[in-house]
Amino acid sequence: MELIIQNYQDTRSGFGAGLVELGRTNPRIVALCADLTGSLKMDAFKKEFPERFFQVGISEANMMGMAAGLTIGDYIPFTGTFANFSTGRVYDQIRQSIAYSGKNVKICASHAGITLGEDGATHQILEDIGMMKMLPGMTVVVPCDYNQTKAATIAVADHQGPVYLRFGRPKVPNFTPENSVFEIGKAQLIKEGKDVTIFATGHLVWKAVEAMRKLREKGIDVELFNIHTIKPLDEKSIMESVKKTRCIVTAEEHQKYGGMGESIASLLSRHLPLPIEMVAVNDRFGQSGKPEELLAEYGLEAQNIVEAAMRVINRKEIG
Amino acid sequence: MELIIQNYQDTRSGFGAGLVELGRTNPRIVALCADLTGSLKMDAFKKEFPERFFQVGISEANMMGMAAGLTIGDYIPFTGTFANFSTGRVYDQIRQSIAYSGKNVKICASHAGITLGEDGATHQILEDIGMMKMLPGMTVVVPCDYNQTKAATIAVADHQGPVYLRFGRPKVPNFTPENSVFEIGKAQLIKEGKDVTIFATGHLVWKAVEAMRKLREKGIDVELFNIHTIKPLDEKSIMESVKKTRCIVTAEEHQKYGGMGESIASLLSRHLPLPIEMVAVNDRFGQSGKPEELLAEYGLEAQNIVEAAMRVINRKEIG
Amino acid sequence: MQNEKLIIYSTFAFLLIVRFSPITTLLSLIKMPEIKELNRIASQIRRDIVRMVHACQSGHPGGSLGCADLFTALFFSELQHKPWNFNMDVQGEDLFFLSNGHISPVYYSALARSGFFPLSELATFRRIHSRLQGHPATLEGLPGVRVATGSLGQGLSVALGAAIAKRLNKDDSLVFVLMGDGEQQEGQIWEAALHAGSRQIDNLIGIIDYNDKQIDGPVNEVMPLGNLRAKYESFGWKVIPLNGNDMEEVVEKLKLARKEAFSGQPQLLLMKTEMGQGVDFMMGTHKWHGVAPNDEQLASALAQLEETIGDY
Amino acid sequence: MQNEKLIIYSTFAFLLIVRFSPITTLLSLIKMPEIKELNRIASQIRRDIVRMVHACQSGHPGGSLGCADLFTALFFSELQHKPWNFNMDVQGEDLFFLSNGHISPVYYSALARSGFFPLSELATFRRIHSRLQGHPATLEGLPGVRVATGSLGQGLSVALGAAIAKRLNKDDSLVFVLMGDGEQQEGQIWEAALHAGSRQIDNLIGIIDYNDKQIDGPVNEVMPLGNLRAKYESFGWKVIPLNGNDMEEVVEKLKLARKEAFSGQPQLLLMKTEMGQGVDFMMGTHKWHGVAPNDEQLASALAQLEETIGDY
Ligand SMILES: Cc1ncc(C[n+]2csc(CCOP(=O)(O)OP(=O)(O)O)c2C)c(N)n1
Ligand SMILES: Cc1ncc(C[n+]2csc(CCOP(=O)(O)OP(=O)(O)O)c2C)c(N)n1
Ligand SMILES: [Mg+2]
Ligand SMILES: [Mg+2]
Repeated sequence: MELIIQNYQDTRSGFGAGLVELGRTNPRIVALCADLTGSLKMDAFKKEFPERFFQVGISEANMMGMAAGLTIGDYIPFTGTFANFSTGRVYDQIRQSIAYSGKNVKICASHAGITLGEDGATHQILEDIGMMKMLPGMTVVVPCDYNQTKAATIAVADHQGPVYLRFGRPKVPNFTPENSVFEIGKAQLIKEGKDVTIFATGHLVWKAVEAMRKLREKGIDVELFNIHTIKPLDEKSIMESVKKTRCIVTAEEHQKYGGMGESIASLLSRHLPLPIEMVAVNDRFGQSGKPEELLAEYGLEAQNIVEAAMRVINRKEIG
Repeated sequence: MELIIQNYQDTRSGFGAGLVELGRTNPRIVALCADLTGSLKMDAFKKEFPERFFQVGISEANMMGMAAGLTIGDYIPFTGTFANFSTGRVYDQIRQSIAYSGKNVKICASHAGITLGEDGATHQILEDIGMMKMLPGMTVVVPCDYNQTKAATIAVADHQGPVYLRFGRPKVPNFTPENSVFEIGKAQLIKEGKDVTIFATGHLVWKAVEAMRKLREKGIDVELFNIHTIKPLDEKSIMESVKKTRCIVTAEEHQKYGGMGESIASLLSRHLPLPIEMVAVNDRFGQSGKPEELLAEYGLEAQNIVEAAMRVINRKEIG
Repeated sequence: MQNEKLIIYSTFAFLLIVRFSPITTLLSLIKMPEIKELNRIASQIRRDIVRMVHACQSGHPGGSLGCADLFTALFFSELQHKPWNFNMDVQGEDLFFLSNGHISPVYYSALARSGFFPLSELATFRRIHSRLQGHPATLEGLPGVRVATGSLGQGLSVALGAAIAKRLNKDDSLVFVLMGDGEQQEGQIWEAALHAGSRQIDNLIGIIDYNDKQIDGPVNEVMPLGNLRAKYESFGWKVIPLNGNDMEEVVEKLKLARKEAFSGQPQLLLMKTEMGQGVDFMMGTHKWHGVAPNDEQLASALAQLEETIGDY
Repeated sequence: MQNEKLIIYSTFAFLLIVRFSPITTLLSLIKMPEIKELNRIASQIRRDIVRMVHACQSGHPGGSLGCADLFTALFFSELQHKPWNFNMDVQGEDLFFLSNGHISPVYYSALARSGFFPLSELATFRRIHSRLQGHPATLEGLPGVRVATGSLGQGLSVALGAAIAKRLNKDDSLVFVLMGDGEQQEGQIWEAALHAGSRQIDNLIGIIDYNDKQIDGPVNEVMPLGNLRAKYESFGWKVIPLNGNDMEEVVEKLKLARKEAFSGQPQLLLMKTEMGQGVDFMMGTHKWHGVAPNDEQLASALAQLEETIGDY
């Protein structure tokens, strides 16, 4: 993959663009929103398909139940609200009415992680991946940029079963190819390498690209994967890579507890225990601030990935 | 510790006994219940301290908020409902009004895991440990039997800050000493050994004792810990043990995803990667059945721990 | 002569009554045999309930017995659907949701006896690997169940979504959903109630099992609901009160709700019932909400419930 | 003579009016100077709001401006508490909770200006490491805040718990909680409302910012609340309607609520406001719910808001 920043865009806009496209191609797509139409970039869908758009007001629990019910009329509902209100606020509703009931609902969650910025900790969910990955039957998708979020939005509509689709608020580098096909469950190899594998997800994929470049300057050859599907985890690709590099850095905008890093640590400990360093939020609530300031404060910058890689390579060498 | 079954009792009754004792010694203890007073064994407290008992009806979200509010009147609230309705139903309420707000609320959760039996999957939460461990500032306690649940109930009242206390429905072996002091955050060494460390929690601690005995017959010397506090994890005791045994079995009545096993795998991968086998529910919803039938169906019996230990020792030896 | 006169007069009187009676009264006259038949089915369903709960020594007989008449009326008279050809996402059929999933015994009995699945399967209730889970579930593929329930407060939202889907599909069949009265304490119910009322979802018929009982005692003590009718009315619903243990009234009020559907409001059947109805020692108390009878109690219960169309 | 007579008559008339006027009317007469002073403070708080939101280019000016009069009345007249000596779990003082945490600017301004923390700290709003988080929080130890809010629907429950604690503590001070009108769509509100009403928690005073606006538009379009007064009444509350942008009425109705406390019902101040009140281009729309003004807009806003007691 050519790693060039095409522009800076918010992943939520990728969702909005994907949704309206879906609306045009598939008359069974419906959308629900809990008083955050603009924030979720669902206006275009709402405008073009008013009869298939359902404003539910500030009642997220009800929205999840309604989405389950709409599948019974053979629709494919996409729910939209902030990631916190898409998961923690409605976990039991998702669990029972959607996941356990096997309903074909796409839970679309914006403003995930600390990069939502100034709104602060109450809105900065860092536990949503952990929650959603624990649900049997749930597919958990965390695309890395605008283009990929758009592609993922379109892809999840074709997948039969509940999906959690996580994206964010700020404008971030858009670097994956336009209109590429999104393969659910397939780890995306961004660059081959031999010294260390970095598994990154979401906004941190680009940070990992930056880290990879810095590491190259130090003579370190990084293998980089975009783990855009956290469940089901692409165990095969992961195992193949780590058999080669024998040490790992994980990078995610999420609590370390319960996150992608833990899933990978669990996988490895059961098959091939190897050193891992995790770049993630270390058991703290978020806070107000600018996205970049917060990434620095919580240790989620490219430099943190670089340091983690150096540490883990060092650990591998000591053995 | 002498490993003798004194009797068979449900851990929730240990909670009930601890709660009423607390009521007698500390006038600031209050209790709230969401229409499950009998199931939670809170009747004794209710009867003896009617003015400090609050029936909230079937409104768990409101109960969590009320508990947060009661701390502001300098009370120590204990909330009581099933584990699912103590976590998944009210995650956002716990997160914001209790954990992030630093409120001294004790969330007491019964009927955790599949051993609640016939009620089936909607009630059998297997993700609660994962949810609660992700919350900064939350202490997660999972005692193993009646005596320990009683002791833990009393101990958490003295701990300043939010606590999640998880216990269960069925009668299980009661084997820890009566009236022993419960030390939050300290892994309980049940037996020293050198070949493999088993970290078990909750109902599976006794299963691990049984497994240990079977393994002894095979000449395998098990070190067994009761991880009754999953957060904060006693990293020191864990690391010391595994440095010696160099392989691990974890056992819990919880999803593998997000559970105690993953926390331990994460810890080890960051410090000393070693083979781990996890005895846990493998990404399935529960179902109706008798507790023992379900433990068999989901692979949570002593025999499963034995097999896991054999496998992991084998892996260690292959190297 | 006198007799002839009498006949003429009484015929005339009869015709007068007929002419000026509301149509529903007439229907109920015509339906008299049906009501009797329905009551016979209800008796059998009640037997099923106590036998199922007894067999696995767990489950919820109280609410199930109280709602046996409603389920009979729904599944043997009111619902327009094809039990023998269950399709999860069917269109053009009435849908029924059970939000208070713990009363699964009455649901399963009604489903089996109306043809959704073999009667013999009732014997597997709450056993491992059964399709008849403790609370209704879809994972095992039990025909008749469209969403899992058990965690309270969620069913009205699901029914609401299904009702909206019907409107989109221009499908003029109806969506029914039964809830508990204790369940009304859950906030999600009021989110859904607000939505249905404010958006005038008038193909949705809610039913509340208004038995004034929940696990810890009378609803009126545990957390009083006050004037529930006024609450729903203030949320934009049309409320129809009824006695849920009078088969004739249940049948009639269900028909009334169908007739009044599509008139701009969701409707609520506020259905007074007696928990444990039909088994004397289970009535007048909340104690039998979720307790199984022992052998002796089973015998006593069965003695009160006529076997009418054959035990499973 | 004529004049004398006039004076006598008019004095007599005045006394008559005084004698038969309700006490509150009289109080409001006496309080006239206070009202003027409060309005001066409110103007300054409005300046603070737009300046804070402008400085960090984020936050929620609309609802904040609409509630500036209420916060002024609460923090400079009604609440009986000790700002200079904040204690999280204090007893014997009135408590205030902000459930619609997004209107933190007005809250922070009122807290700072009434003495909870230094005025200069307002400049740190929404900046990293600030105690003035985007939504009110306790983690950083900001005096005046007793629980984190921001995720909507939770504050009434917390206030209810605090009110019940006061009853247990035999503490006869009051608990106030402000909520949004859009926020009323959250089910948890109705759980708490049911509890407060059914258990007669009469030291609890709820206030709704009834501005008919939420993020996506008018509440009445997004998800109409219908007759909100009837809803609360059906949930057992006493409802007091008022104009929340008339300082005199706000002060008066807060006093009325205090007077009527402890009479067996929780009370709700159903407070009509105008979102954006005081800044012409922010009024009459929902668009300024959560948008920051640019430099030009700030200048225009400040030109409309008199600096009365000094900018921070
Ligand atoms: C969310 C949730 N909270 C608690 C429970 C436990 N529970 C099961 S039934 C019940 C009482 C329900 O009362 P009601 O709706 O009146 O049903 P009835 O007892 O009349 O059958 C409770 C509290 C539950 N199933 N779901
Ligand atoms: C649970 C939850 N859902 C959604 C949001 C996002 N949100 C913040 S403010 C708001 C609108 C609130 O409307 P209202 O209560 O009327 O406040 P106003 O806009 O009048 O200030 C929404 C939807 C939230 N903060 N919490
Ligand atoms: Mg009931
Ligand atoms: Mg509003």
